[in-house]
Amino acid sequence: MVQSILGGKGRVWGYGGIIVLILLPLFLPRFYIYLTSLILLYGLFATSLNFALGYGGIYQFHHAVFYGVGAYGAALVITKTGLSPWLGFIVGPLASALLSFVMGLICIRLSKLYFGMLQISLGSLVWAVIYRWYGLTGGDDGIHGIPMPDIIATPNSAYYFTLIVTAASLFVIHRMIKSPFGSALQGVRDNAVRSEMIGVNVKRHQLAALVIAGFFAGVSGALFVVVDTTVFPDMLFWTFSMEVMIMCLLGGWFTFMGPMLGAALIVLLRTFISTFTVYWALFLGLILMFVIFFLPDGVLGFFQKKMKQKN
Amino acid sequence: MDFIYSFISPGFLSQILVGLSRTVILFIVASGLSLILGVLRIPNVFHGSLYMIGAFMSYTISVAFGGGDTGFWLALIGAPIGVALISLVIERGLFQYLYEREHLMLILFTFAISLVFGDLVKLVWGAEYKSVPVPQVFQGFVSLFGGLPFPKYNTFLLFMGPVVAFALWLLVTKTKMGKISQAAAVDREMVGAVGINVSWVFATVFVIGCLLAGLGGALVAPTVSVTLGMDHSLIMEGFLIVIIGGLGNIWGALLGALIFGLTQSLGILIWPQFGIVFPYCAVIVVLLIRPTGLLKSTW
Amino acid sequence: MKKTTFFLVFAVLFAGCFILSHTASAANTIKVGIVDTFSGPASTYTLDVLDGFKLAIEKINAKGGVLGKKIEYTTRDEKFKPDIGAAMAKELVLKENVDILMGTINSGTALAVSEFARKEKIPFFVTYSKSEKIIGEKGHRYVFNMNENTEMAGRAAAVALAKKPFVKYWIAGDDYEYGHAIADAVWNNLKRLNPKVQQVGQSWWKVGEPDLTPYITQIMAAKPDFIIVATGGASMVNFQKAAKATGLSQKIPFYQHTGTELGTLLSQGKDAPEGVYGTSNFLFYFPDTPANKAFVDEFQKAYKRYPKASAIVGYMTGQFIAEGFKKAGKVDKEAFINALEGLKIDSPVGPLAIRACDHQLELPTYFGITKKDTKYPFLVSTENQIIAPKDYMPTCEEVLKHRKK
Amino acid sequence: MLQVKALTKTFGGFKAVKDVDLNVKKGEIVAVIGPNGAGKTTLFNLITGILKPDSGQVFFRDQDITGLPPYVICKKGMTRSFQIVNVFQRLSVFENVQISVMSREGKTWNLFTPSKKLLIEDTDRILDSVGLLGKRENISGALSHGDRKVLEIAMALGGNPEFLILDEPTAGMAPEETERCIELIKQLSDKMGLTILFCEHDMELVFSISERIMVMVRGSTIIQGSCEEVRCNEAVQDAYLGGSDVCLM
Repeated sequence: MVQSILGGKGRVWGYGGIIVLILLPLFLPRFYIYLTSLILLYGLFATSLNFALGYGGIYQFHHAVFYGVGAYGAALVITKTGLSPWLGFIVGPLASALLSFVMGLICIRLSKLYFGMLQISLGSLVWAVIYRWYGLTGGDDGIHGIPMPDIIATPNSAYYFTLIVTAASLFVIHRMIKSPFGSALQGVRDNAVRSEMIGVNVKRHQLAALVIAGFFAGVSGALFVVVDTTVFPDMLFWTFSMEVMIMCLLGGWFTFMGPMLGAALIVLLRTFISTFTVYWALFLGLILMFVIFFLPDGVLGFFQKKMKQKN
Repeated sequence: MDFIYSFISPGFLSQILVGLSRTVILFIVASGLSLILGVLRIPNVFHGSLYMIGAFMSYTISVAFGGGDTGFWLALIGAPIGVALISLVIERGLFQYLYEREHLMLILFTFAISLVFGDLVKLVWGAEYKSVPVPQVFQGFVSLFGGLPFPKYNTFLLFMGPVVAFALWLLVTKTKMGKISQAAAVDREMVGAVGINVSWVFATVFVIGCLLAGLGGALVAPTVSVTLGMDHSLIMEGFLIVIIGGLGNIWGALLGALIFGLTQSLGILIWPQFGIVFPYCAVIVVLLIRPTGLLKSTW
Repeated sequence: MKKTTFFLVFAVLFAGCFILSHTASAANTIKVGIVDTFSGPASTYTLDVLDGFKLAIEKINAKGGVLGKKIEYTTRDEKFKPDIGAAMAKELVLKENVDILMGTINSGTALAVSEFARKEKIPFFVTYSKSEKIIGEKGHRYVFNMNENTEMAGRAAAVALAKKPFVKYWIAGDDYEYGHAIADAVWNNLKRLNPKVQQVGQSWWKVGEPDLTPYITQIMAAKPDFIIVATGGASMVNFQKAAKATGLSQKIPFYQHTGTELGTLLSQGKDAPEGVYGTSNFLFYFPDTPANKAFVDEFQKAYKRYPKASAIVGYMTGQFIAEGFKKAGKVDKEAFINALEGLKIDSPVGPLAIRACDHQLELPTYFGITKKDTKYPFLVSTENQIIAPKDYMPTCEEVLKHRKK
Repeated sequence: MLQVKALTKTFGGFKAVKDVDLNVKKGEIVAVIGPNGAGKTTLFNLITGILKPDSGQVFFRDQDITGLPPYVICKKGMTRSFQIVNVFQRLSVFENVQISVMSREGKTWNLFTPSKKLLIEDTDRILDSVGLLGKRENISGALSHGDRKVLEIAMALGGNPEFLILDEPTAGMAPEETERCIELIKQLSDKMGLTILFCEHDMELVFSISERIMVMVRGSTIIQGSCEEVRCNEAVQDAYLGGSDVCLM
């Protein structure tokens, strides 16, 4: 079984981590609080992708679409309607889930690479709509300075909001992975034909997994709006989807916390490599190649394996 | 009214011709992609980077020989070979150890290489736009029906398309190499079992596929400004073409490129503002009707 | 055991962050943080902004700096991605403690950074983004636009085109915000200045479209008198190449903003089409004033190339930063901004001022036509006509009415 | 219990299965034999819904199940194992079988109850019955070949089937493992009263446990009958067994 959170003492680590994260604003400068918020929401985004990709074995190539739709959904509700911003944070993820359902229905009958490619072309259409619907979405300039409710308007409160939502979402996702549905999904990933043969409706389970993944991607998109108060069409561009897959891979895509770790690594690497060279993509690419070559299970996967060998 | 007018105008035929010359570039690049996908099962994301490198190399060679006609012809031969050499190094150095990995890993690996190439190209060639002059013979245009101009260079492209297609056909069906690679595409254990060095077959196919990317870059260079980032716009189109044509099927790549090139150029005629969405709609329609592409996929 | 290793890795990472964060600068400098796209097709412009800026501050620092402080700068490459750009701006302000932000060619990033600058009260100089929203709809006290925006470029072109005899216009361009904004600005103002003009059609292609021939043949079939081409970046060149190859440039005249500019013409060498109408805000050979010549010589000496229009933007930004602090008399951001409002400097293109009401730099535009020149291995802009700021800039009221209350 | 009527399947001109008829009564053990490429696996795939037949019909307990998707057929009480090992590689032995049991119980849409609290006894009982209880926590991808084959059968049992199809259950097994497997199959039939349809190359096995045999060659049925009938049939001997002495055994 895929070990949940860092092996047997997972719970201890989890609580410890949460306490550290809660105390973080007391001693970290503001920039790092912002950075940690970003890591958390990217981590949630990557985890949602991993739900479909690592646990469901679905080639979700264009996951960024749901992230972007969640963000745009929230941003549009806040800026274009007079409704409560909190409603926006609900509408965004729901819009993502709905889109995920529709795209899933269309794509699900294809397998693997074809699935991924059809998804990329459909996703690119969504991107194109957002990119050129100037009246509504502000086109390629995006929407800026989205007003936030006072209670989450400061960096620290935005951080806590992100932390709470991320932790709650991760808890729910983890619960789902450990549920019968999660087991069946992993069965489908390992062997779809076999799953059918023991009575599992493969397509329907995959579709459900896609909707769940889309929903949580939307949640992380809405969190981005909270943290950065801006949205851009780039959030839906296919290269961003690649980056998120890289996060999953880097951290370990058969582990639960791997994507979070991957997100942390990518954000930190990007931030600190870019302070001394403009060629940060070059280094990122090299590191990535290294990881794929030597740590195919990702960083966390690698350590888990080592741990298991020890035991 | 405009709609009907646009159809009966002489622009229609010239639009088709122009669409066809675009098809040629797309075909050359996509067939390389398809070849690699079919035989090696690698969705090669840095194929676009190789196309870009092909264009930059063609600039360098053309400038080294004074920017004239000789420069152009040498570039047309030299740039693809240069790209092929790069790809040989990558295949022997990296890919041959990765063939058994999952597709997802390979996609991300090739994406990582494309990140590296993106920055390397900037390090080598700088940020300045580059331009390869059109050779003397192909400067200017010929007049078509109704006096509409058609660039001479595009006629050259129209000529090159069938040449490349024919060469590929020869390679795939008439050479031993081609037959082995076809067999390997279907069942690689079997080919290995009969004592053929599959590793080198794969290397050769990979290099030929990449050579096509370089050739595409060299051919397109005189018609556009050679810039960083020209890889990104192309690679997506390349993949979509391969998908609608049928993975690994070279003729599928041809068909896909035709659909892509023509829907685009005719789309412009029908609805100028939204000409660009037509190819994407075509992709979706094709995949909804034939989920695994138009022609038989080797997968 | 491995858990410990794992924990150590994390500890080292975080420790690294701390060390890096606490190497923040000594206080005796004025720090400028530059976020821009230094890779991809846009870098051909942004690197000139950077080099122009470097040239200006090196000169200032050589004379002892401003108020006894040297000007320092640090750069970040945002890869044309607004989310990364915004994060980098935050990093520069919150971690590197920069006093001033500068950049970027990407309007999305510029707007995002501008929003952040407003919250943090950090002066932000927009150096090559041309969105009119920057000082219009989204303008505020802390943002300054150091180059022309789409509305200005469009008005300048309209001023010149209104005097031409063309009636039937076609509009074509890159299908993104910038393309549409330029096209709309030219067309709306042209229509206002010359009500006789009529539009016969439009075509838009996606950004980065390599081969524009199909669009051009379609336009030629419609036989307009004149084409307004709203392209940016690499597609400036792509369009000119296709125009040359199809003979469009000999048959139907067309206009491109920055079409006569070195950034567009340099790479094409002698192969660029002649007779292209264009506007530009800087030409290194025009006007032939000592100030311009001196700047071009310095730039050439330092970087072994001719400066493009973006170079002057960087250079002037450096001048304005120095002069602003000099006038303010202290390193205080509010005083600095007050000083900048209405500040006039002597730039290579003559005396320039930042308008107090909207923080837009007032600069002249040159309208010209491309032509071969024996002096240079590329085409130059000829028949240049100077359009002075007062003739084409939107009024303060026009700009400020876009701002939200 | 199972009736197959004139089933035909063509792959691009090649008739993999042509006009096959097959009858299996409740409680029987029926073997399908035939040389490699005779179409045995294809036949099984057609019956279990993995492939859709070009023509012909499949009746299961007098219901037409032709062309139904596998998961529906499974719910009706028919399930199978595979020739090439088809287990959930990354999951533990326990989880492999548990998923099957959960699927039977219709629990796979339960999103929030932790799996580890569900249906433990049922699962353990099945593991016990096939002798895998001791390896419950092992990752199935790391099991020995024989164990994985047995796990296959355990997974099939998880669905609590009445009708079990086994595709070469002992292929690739070591002799003592084969022994164990034969015991298992006999037990399934005797104690649990399962109807079993299987195919196999090991003639020893076939003749020792099956009650009736169907012989397939190049996609068609040559004969269907009791062991003796098959053993003495000349066509079978020519095509397959290759010696007339066998009949006398």
